[in-house]
Amino acid sequence: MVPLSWYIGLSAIVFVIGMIGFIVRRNIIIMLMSIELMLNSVNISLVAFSHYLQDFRGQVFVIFIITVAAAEAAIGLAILVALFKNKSAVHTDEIMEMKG
Amino acid sequence: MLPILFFLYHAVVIIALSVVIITRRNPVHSVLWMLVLFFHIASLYLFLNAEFLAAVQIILYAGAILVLFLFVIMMLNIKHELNADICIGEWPIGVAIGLSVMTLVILGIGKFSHGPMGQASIEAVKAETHTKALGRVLYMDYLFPFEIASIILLIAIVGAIVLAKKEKASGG
Amino acid sequence: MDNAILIPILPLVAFLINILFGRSYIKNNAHWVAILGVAGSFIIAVQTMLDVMGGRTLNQDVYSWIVSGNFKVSIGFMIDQLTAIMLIVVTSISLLVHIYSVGYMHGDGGYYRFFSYLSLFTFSMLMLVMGNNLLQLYFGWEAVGLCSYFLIGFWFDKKSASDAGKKAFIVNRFGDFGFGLGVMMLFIMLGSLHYTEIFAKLDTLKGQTIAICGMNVDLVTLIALLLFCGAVGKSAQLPLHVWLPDAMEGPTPVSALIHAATMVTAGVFMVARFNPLFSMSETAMNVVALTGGLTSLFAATIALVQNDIKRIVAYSTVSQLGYMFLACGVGAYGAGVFHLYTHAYFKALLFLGAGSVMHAMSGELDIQKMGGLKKHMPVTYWTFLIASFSIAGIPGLAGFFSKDEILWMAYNGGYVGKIVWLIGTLVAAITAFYSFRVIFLAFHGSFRGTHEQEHHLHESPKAMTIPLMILAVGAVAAGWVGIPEVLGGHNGIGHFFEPVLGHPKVSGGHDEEWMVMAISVTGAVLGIALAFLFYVLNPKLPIRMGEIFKGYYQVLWNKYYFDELYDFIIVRPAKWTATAILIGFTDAKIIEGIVNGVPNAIAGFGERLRKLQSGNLQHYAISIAFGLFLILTIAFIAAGK
Amino acid sequence: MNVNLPFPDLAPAMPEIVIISAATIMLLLELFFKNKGVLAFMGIGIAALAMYFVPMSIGDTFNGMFKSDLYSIYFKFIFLLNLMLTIMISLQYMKREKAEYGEYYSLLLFATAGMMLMASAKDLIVLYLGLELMALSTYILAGIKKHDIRSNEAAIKYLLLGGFSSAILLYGISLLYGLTGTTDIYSISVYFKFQGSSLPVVMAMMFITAAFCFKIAAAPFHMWAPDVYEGAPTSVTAFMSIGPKAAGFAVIGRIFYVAFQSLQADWVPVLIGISILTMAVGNILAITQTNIKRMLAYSSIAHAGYMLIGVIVGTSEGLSAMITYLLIYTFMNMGAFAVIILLDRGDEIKDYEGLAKSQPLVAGLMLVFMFSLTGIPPTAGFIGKFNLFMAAVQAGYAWLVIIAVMFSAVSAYYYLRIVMNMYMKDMTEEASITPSPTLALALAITIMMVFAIGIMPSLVIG
Repeated sequence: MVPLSWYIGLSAIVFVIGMIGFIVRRNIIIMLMSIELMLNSVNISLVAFSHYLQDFRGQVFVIFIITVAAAEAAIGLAILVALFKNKSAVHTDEIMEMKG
Repeated sequence: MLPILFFLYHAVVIIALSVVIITRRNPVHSVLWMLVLFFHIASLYLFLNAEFLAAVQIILYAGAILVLFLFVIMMLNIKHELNADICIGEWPIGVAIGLSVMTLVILGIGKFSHGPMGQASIEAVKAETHTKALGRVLYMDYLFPFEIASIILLIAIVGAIVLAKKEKASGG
Repeated sequence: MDNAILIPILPLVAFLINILFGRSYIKNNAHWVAILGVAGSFIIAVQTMLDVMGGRTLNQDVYSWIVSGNFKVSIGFMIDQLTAIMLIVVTSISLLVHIYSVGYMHGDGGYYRFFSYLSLFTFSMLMLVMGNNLLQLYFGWEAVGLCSYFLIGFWFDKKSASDAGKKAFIVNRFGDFGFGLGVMMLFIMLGSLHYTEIFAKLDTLKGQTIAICGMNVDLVTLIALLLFCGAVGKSAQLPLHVWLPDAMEGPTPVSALIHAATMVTAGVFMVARFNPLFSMSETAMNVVALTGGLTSLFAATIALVQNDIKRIVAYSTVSQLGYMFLACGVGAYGAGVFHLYTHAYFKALLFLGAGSVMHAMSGELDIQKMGGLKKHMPVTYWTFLIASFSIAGIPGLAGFFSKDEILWMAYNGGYVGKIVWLIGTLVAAITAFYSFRVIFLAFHGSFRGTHEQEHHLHESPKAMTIPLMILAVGAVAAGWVGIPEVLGGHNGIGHFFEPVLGHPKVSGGHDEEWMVMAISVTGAVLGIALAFLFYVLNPKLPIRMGEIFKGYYQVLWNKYYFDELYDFIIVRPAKWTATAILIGFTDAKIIEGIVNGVPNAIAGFGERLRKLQSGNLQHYAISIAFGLFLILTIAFIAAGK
Repeated sequence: MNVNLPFPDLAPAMPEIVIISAATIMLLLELFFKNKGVLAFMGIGIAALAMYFVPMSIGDTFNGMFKSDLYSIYFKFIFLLNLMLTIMISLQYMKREKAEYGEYYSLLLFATAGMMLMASAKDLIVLYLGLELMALSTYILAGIKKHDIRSNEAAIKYLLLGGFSSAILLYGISLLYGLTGTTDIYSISVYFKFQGSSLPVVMAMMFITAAFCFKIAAAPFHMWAPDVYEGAPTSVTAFMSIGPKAAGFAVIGRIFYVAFQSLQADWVPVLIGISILTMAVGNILAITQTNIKRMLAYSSIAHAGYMLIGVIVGTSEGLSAMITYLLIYTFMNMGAFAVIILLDRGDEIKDYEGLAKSQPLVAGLMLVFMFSLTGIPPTAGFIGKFNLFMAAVQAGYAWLVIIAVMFSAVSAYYYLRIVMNMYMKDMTEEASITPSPTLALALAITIMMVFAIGIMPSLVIG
């Protein structure tokens, strides 16, 4: 039997990788993908908990997270398309109109 | 022993793929690597007795979300991307903070002890099949969140239409 | 009584209407709004007075704003005999001054502004006298001060006016500081701000002492004196009297309303309201009596030699206020408030009369340049004369009854009482003298001003003379409510006040009362006769006298050098210190550093922080991640302990 | 298999049901109405209807995932008020900005429904979904002026950082689930009462704290707020500066007072630090701003700092003071934004120079709102602060109050600067306004409430 903490560790590492990706990559699409990565790490730990706790809540939660992730990606990409129409920019340091 | 090896393989691949995804210069490559990652995650779900979720992972994530990403990437100018910096100038700070958080998290979860066990033992689920058991929980106990989720999807549609549709000449 | 709440509200409404719509819509009709408001208040005040005379009083919280434990900020009204008389004084004088101002301020650029300030002042003053708790009194106190500051500096483009406004403001700070401390101490010691609760708990203060600089000070005395500090500032008593004469820079109706009849008497009102507290401390009472006595003498002597008609009246006000404190100090609060009430009419009349003279003389104030105005402005003359008789204490007029009551009470009041009685009698004579000096110099003899001025001389318009005539009636008749028993009356007002202000013990018999009365009347008549001798029969005499008593004349002329003294001990050192430090440290830029440094440092720090807000959303993400790291660290450390 | 589905009791969730079904119907109706104003009025009506249902909606339902109690009712009232006022100030504005989409009003309704779900959520899953319902709608709203690059920028920044913060939240929730085996807030509370604190628990708590501090724009998670507030359409900014913040506070109150109640010793120091930092950053940076929307963004950050004090003090007085403050903040902030919308000029602070001369009434309104935001009596802002600080003093946090009062004094500098610009400076050009009946109504309501609460605090206290 694989210990539960291994899953948590895996999830933590993937989460942080996603976080680093979000922080350092300039490309907005990659940033969105990094968010997906973070959400997936959460899903891994939720499914693992669900399995080890013998409780369905975690898995139900995962379904909802996937739903929301899809919605968020759709809206994010829609905004990106709108932005791209006005100014062909996909990098964070190209959209710095407002600051200070 | 076998389960441990199985897990270790997946863990190593998932971590490696994650790193690969966030380091690719070409977003298309990132998306493709992500596809591979999702297959591995789905297989991990199978290993955790979550068959239905494994299916959803493939169908929804790999089938829908990633395709959406690909569509958008195709609309954008890839050539320009290939010559640009991939990271912000302050990336070492970002990595350092990320690793610090990771250290703290690992420190924190070191003392992890999970909560009380629930009703859905593996045997009970097996007797009923996973999909059916999950479906019952979802549609009976979690009907309310399910409805909210449907509204969220509706909003996603509305948002995508409002933001991305072409304007009529009148501008209305 | 049930409508009493409307008394302050009507002027407030008038104020709001004028200030909001005055500039664009109402303009030169602003007086209608203001007059209607205050007239309504007056009518209700009269009704309230009748109710109070019928024995009804009122003490209730209308509205609690903030309640937090013991601390309660509420608006409440307390209407008893003392309040009722104040309401009559404030609303009637205010109404007359409003009407008078229609003529006086005619054509002024700030017409609507003037009337809105007047309404606001009336509102604040009414809140002050009607309050049932100290906090409301305190707010009213500061609010009337603020209005007075605005109105003194009403012609703010005139430097002397704005300077006078500033002076009034700063001098009052000294008094109000003490007053504020007193209020705070009362709250800390007794845990309440409501009059009735304070008075009910006063006994617990008895005998308590507090250590200040190693000395044990009686708590009651300390609180009483701190409160009295506020009264000294507001009512222009020694040594904080210096602002009142300068305040005459404001429009004359303002002087009549604020600086003669109402605001400056707030101090007397407050002392009378707190009579249970003051009566508990012998020392405090003596301080009040002596301050009042000395101020009255001191101001009266200054008034002897001044030439500015408004300043003379102003010093006379200071002197009469001293009289009122003198009365309070000997325990005769009723007599003090009685004098407050009669004084309001004849003094307002004097001011408005002076204003009428100024109006005719195109703003000239020097009585040496007037003369013979009698035939040009008969109404002003006759009313002014009545007021002067009244203030001089000629029997039958208002001033006589109240002044006599005070002197008689002082005579009965132990050895401090005897001293202040002597002072008071002397002041009565001096008052008669300087009042008639004005009459003779300004209205009799021949005109000494320029030809243009003489040509321009005219009686003031109806809007101004009618209030004068009404006030003249008051200056004559106001005292008839308090005719002493010895003269066949029954001292109605004294009995009226008894439930609130008590009645001091009278040990002397009727013979002595006759004697006191006779002495003061003789003094007054002598004063008038002397003035007649000096300024009508033998006009050279004053100059000769001035030469003989040159030194003393100089002292008086320079108002005992009070302004110079303050200039020397307060203003100059303050300026000197400031300059010295400024010059001394300009090189080191220390002062500049402190003065500009704090805001600049904050702004500079802000500018640096702004750089972090770079506009790049990834920097924000870094901030979030860093924040997460930070709170995790803090929480882990806290949990590890 | 025969599954017997019991029909849930709908009464407690009636306001949400009304809002969501109306929003959906409005999406359809949008096709038939050329004049979008109809939808706006419908929205106001729906909000009023929902407000009518709010007081009678007490109870638990949906398997105990939804809990409507007095606490959530107060918040729902604020959300609905916010919705109504926002629609009122939007009508003219969206037309002027050529962004008059019918979906706009539906999205406002959806976002409000999300907030209401957050306030009522008894289960972390419902909480998360409510939060996303709110967040996704606001992302779209922020970017609804899609031809304006600043609006796009605001939306993308908000979305990316919002997504990032939800991921952090989810990680915290997943840990919490693993630790307690449940997602029910009240069961979690019971569990912790017996198990006490441990490092993983603290960690989960901090992840959740970080995510909600993002939503209420508390430092150092605040940095999105100024940019998003500046770039978003002004009416949406007004909506965002109150709604999501209030919702965030609703959840913070619920989670910290119920789920983590026995762990106070762990979260109080962190929240104190965040509160002080937030007040400092908000107030200091507001001083340096030149754009009024941006200044109000920082001011809103600073106000979040004050409100956090209400959570920190740990008493029911503190919590109710925080709710009262939010309500007052709704009025004064909405009023200030209504004035900004009313004026045709730009959003720069120097555009307000000499406003008192050309538009005395508008300047007077702005003056009152600025006084209220500063906390000068007799406006509502004073009552809010007084109430909040009094609760803190009574709970023994006098030192924190002193800091807050100091920063509050700093805040006078930038609020009164607007007043000074309006009254003391000469105007550069005549200011023009575009009044509309609904905008006037919103201004009337806000100004009236600012004074009414200021003069009669008993309306909201107790």
